[in-house]
Amino acid sequence: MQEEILQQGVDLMLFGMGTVFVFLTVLVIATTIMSGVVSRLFPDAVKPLPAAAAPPPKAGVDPKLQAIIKAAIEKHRSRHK
Amino acid sequence: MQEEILQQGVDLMLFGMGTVFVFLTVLVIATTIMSGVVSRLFPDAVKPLPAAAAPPPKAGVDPKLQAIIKAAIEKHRSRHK
Amino acid sequence: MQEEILQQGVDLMLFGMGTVFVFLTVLVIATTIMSGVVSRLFPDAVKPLPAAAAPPPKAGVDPKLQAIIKAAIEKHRSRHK
Amino acid sequence: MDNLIGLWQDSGLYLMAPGQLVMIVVGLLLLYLAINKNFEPLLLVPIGFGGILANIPGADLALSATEAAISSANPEVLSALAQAMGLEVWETAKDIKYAFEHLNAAEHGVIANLVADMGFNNGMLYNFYSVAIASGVAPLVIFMGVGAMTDFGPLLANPKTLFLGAAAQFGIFATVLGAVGMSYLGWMDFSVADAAAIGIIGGADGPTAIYVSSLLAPELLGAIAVAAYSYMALVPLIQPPIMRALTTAEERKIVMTQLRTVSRREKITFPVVVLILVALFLPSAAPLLGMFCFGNLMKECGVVDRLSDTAQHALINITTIFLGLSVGSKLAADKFLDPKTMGILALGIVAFGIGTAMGVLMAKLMNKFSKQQLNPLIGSAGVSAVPMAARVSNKLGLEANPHNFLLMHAMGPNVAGVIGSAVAAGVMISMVQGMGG
Amino acid sequence: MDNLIGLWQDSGLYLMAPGQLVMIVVGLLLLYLAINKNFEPLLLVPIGFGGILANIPGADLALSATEAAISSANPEVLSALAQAMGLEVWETAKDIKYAFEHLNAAEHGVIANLVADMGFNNGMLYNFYSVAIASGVAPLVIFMGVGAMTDFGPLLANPKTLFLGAAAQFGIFATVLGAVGMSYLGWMDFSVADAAAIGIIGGADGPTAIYVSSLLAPELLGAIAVAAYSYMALVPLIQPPIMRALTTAEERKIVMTQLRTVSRREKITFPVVVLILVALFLPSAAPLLGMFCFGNLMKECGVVDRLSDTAQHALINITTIFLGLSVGSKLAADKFLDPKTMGILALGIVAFGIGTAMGVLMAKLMNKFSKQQLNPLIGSAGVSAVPMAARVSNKLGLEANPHNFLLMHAMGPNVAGVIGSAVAAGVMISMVQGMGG
Amino acid sequence: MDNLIGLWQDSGLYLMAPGQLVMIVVGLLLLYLAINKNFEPLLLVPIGFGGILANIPGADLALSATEAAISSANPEVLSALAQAMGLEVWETAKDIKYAFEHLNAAEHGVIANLVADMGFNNGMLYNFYSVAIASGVAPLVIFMGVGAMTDFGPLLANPKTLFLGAAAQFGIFATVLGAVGMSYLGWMDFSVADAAAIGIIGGADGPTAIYVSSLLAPELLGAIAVAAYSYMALVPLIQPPIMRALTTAEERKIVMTQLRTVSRREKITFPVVVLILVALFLPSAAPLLGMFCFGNLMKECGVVDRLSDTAQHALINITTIFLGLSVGSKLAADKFLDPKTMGILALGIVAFGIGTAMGVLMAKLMNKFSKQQLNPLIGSAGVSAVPMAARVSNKLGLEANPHNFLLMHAMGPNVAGVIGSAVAAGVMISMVQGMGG
Ligand code: NA
Ligand code: NA
Ligand code: NA
Repeated sequence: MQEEILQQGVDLMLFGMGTVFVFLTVLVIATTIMSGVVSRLFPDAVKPLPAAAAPPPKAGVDPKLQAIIKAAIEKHRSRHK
Repeated sequence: MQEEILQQGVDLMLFGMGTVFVFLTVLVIATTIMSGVVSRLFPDAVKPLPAAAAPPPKAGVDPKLQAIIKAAIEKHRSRHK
Repeated sequence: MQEEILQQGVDLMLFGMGTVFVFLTVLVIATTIMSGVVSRLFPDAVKPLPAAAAPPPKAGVDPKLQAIIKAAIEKHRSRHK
Repeated sequence: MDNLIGLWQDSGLYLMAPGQLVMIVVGLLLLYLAINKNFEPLLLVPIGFGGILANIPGADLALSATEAAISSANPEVLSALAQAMGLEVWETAKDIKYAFEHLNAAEHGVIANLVADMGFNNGMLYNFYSVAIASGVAPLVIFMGVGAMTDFGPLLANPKTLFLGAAAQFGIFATVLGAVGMSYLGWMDFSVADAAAIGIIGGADGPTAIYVSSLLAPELLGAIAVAAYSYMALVPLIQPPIMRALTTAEERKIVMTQLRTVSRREKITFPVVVLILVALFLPSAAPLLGMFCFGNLMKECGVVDRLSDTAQHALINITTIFLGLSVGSKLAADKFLDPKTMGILALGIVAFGIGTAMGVLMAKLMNKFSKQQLNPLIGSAGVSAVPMAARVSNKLGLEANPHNFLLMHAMGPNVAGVIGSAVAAGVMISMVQGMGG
Repeated sequence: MDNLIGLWQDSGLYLMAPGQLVMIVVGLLLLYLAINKNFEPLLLVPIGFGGILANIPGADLALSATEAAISSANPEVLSALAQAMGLEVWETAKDIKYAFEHLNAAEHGVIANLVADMGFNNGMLYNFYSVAIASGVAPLVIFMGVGAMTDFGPLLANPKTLFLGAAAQFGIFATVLGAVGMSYLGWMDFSVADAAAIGIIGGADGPTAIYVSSLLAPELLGAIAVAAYSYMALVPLIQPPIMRALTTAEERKIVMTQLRTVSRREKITFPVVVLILVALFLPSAAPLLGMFCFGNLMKECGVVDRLSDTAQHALINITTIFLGLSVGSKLAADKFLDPKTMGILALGIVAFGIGTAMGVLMAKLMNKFSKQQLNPLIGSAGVSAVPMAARVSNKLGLEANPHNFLLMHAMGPNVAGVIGSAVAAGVMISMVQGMGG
Repeated sequence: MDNLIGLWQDSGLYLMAPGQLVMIVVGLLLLYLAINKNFEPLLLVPIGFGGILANIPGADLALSATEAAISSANPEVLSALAQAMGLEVWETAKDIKYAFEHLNAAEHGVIANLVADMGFNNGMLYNFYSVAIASGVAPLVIFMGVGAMTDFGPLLANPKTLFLGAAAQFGIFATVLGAVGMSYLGWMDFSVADAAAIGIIGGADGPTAIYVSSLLAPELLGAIAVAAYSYMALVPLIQPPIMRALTTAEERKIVMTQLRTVSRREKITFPVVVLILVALFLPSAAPLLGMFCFGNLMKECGVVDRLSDTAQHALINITTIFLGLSVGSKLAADKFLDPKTMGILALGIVAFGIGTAMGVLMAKLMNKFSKQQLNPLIGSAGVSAVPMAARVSNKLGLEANPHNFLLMHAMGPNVAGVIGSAVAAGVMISMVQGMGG
């Protein structure tokens, strides 16, 4: 019994750690292939997400105004989410 | 058995379609009466919903400013809802 | 039976009302002690909540602008919450 | 042709019992009051709508599968049920229903399996009620949300106002006595559990009332909830005459000193103090006050704003929708159209009145023993009905003295009343269960 | 070494059945259509993903504890099950599954206890399905949210367009007839309940279709939901040829008079009127139309905006996530890869076509009897598929006459189609259950 | 007078066991750490509060109806239970509890019916635990929300960092070995299932730890969750000394090349790739990784933003509230005040330390085989604890070289660690269940 639990623990470690490494290695390979395929076959087919590429505020806008709007929205956000 | 299912299908169609038509006809009548009663008995008793009748932005406001606020809120909305 | 229910009602009233008074009295005492301890041991250790102490809008901001922003946010809020 | 007759016999017009018609009208009335008169619409719109749904003849939305099987009045179904219950002699579906209600849990399970095999399902509203109310979760979650919306600042600035909240709870216990008195006199047939559940209307606190009723008197829940929310909406009509009758113009003009600022630390510590006192002295109030304090701690601690925000918005709103529909399921004609309902409505308004009066009188009594004078108008806010009762205090204060703003002062007893009602609820649940009620 | 073999024998590659592989590809296809082609993504992303999860070999996510025990193919487990069922002769796990499906509710309980003792649990998706769909709650909550998002203004301005919504429901019933016809001819093995559930695809209304299928034909639910949402996404391809074929260029150019303004009171009253009519004439449609009207009343009454907002956002979104994953659980290979699925897909598109045609023809018929001319292009919107079908009407109208904006006119029949489908659903559920189906 | 004695005997002060008092203090300590020291407040506020509620004497909030009946110590109730269990000889309530725990599912059902008839109910927190955790749903829903908040961009830009996430999982398995070693030496009495559940603390991932514990060692769940969240909060104290000890100043100064931009298509495809690999190779990780990938796909696909938003806000917040309270229910004195808890706390910190070390060492090893040099400080981020561990890497990087911004580089191993832990969880659940543990 005492021996058995130790054996089980060693098994868990060996097979567990092994699986983690094998799975993540497969994932590295698969991801690399995927990235290669996607960037070759569909280069820039889709533009980056609008959220990620929110246009920078137009130049020429009064910075004070911007700050006010930002503060108002921050305050609003802090209350409502 | 084979005959029965056909019969049941025909029944479903006749009574089903009949019910749909009768019910919606009754609803046309009831709606027409309701609209008549409401508009005669309570004409404009209640103003249209505020949301539906949001006041147009006051004249004289800088349109650029309006555009900025709108954009800020759009952005905010797209993130938070 | 009839007598018993009356007795039970009286018991409920006496012990119930008594418990309410005793508990809230203990709470008055505990709260007073707590407030004393907190204000003596940790005076202003923590600043009031930002929300509670939202900075007043900076002086010099165009009041019309403020009104517009407020209206925009009000409208937004009424739609989204 | 058979099919046409079947359709007609399935239609509401053919099946409608007079009681159901009356209850549909009652549901429409609740909707009217909620929408046009602004009677606690957040609850009364779902309750009224649910009440109409519960009374649609033939739809059985508020019935369990077994109740639906019994109400089907199908002779084969009924004999199968009677046989499964070992009922040798029976005449009507009512006999079977009566027998069913006296089975134990294991036997209920057997019958539930039987009706499932016969193809009956629980109605939609029955399911909502089981999940939201019978489990106790919905009132508790709403109480958590209310806690997250409550500011104990005014109470902490003037803790003595807790006594006003305590006094106003006399409305609850006087009503309990009234209800058992009615039973004693033979006017009504309220058990002591019923009396406790009816009394809690005087707490002027919806979720507390629903929680207590669901435990002590589920069959009265519909009437109790409707009474509680209706009278809360009527606070601006019920309270002023009582407040005027019990105060002099001079008293109403008393100007109270401005409340001190309460620090954030005090606000954070308060719900924890309440929780500890509950743990030490009043375990029976732990579910209600525990969730209330949890909500308040989330609000005040400042580090879990996203949870606090959800408790105040999405979660409480979702729960309110299902709580309201579930309460509506208890407006089925056979439960609501009962002389007891009239008794409940009568006792409920008395409860509000007595609570209001005791709050005002307590304020006057405290003035005799303290230099710091209270305006007795804030005593009436002790019944809860947050924030309506505090607004009524403020309004009457302004009438007496146009510079006398009582709103913040009245918020103290107002939230104290919430705590007081929850304490009363805990005591009553514990005592009634001890009485075998 | 044993452990390594065990890991390999536990891996998906070893256990994968061809059907599961096909279904994973189907799930990927649904994701592709949803994400890249914008096919009703709110539903098809969760459905597609859930479908893949349901077909992961060895994970048993879509199986109940008992099904997992049976599919474990462990001889000891199987004998224990067979013994508990009193099965003396059996060969494969399939026999045991067959026997299990024919047990009654009490026996199911016994088996559930047994497999719990053996350590089997319900899969994640099975739990989602039980809570969200088998209980009926998810489609109803979504219908409530849809009600809270629906504007009946255009319908109230021109109530006659309800007839267009009625006519388009012929697609449902013609399909029912088609399905029983296939059974009659021996092509398929659809019961009348199956036929009714398939027909409802023609209602072009997702939650209604899922609700009806969950009651009448749960094993077809996956195919029916996929067909319903896919064809809704294909409305801009399916409808135009039919609409053009049945109308002349002149008819398509008909300009409709501008809709009158509808007062707030009318909009508040309308859902209550529908509810009362349901109560009087069509109790079987009470769950669907009741929740729909409740959502709409919350929106229009203006006093419970926070509830209406939650019904339109947090609540419907949460429900959609679990509904979608739950529908996905019905895309298990053994249920979906069946000739019936082909039949369902074929019948579904016919249903959409017939519904479209009948809507258009009804508009032309009404023009014969009325001075106020309808543009027959708005008839096709009667199939529902809100708001896609109305947009199609508008687009074809603009093609015929660049100044002819039909969008608002088409919204009337569009929402009428939702009511019509719910009525049809109620009738069919009631009739099929009466037929013992 | 009897009543007064009854009230006193019902009060917390009279009933309080020393263990409960200690646990209430522990709960207050957790609240203090969460609120004043910002220790993972989103979880530790609800857990601490729930822990206090669970230890309110006499309130029985964390007990099932049966446990409440047993703990009532009412002799009549106990004899009824003993009789129903067929227990002929017994002395204390403890004997009955022991016997109850060894009944099978069918017998549990019988006892549940019996205690229901005697008027006992499940406690509030027990219900929360059953619905939220015992069913497995809450950790999975939180994992979905975390997926919807995770950006795999940095990982996709440098997929090799997945190896760092893999290496750091050695903390998990070393701890498993430590736990079984303690059992072997007779210091503790951990089963192999306990050891696996304890090891997962080293995953530094709350929902994964709770999910695994709920399946493998429910009675240790409270201690495991508290250890996991506390040590995550302590990452800025635990990791830096280890990181400094294992790296030279030169290594810490290594500047990494800027990450390439990752296209939207890659981000959409990645969760699908992970899902497919799980389906092919690791079905046992399907619930955790499936929900995680589903959340991430909803975020990235861009067509279901309203679902993604709800998964990131309302849904995850609601679930967190109930998950936290439910975990608190496992802080009952008899479960938490056990030598095992000390063992768990000791093993947990070792797990974090070993994970950190292995991540750093793996980075150094990779540098030996690759031209593209990694700063070994990002290796420690492989333990997960998102985003705390990545911030620690960044901070130490800036200390060594003020122009060396490692944050984005460390996000790669950081999210890789989440995947790694979920894989480890899947393997362990599958293997332990196979061992009959
Ligand atoms: Na009160
Ligand atoms: Na339709
Ligand atoms: Na990890």
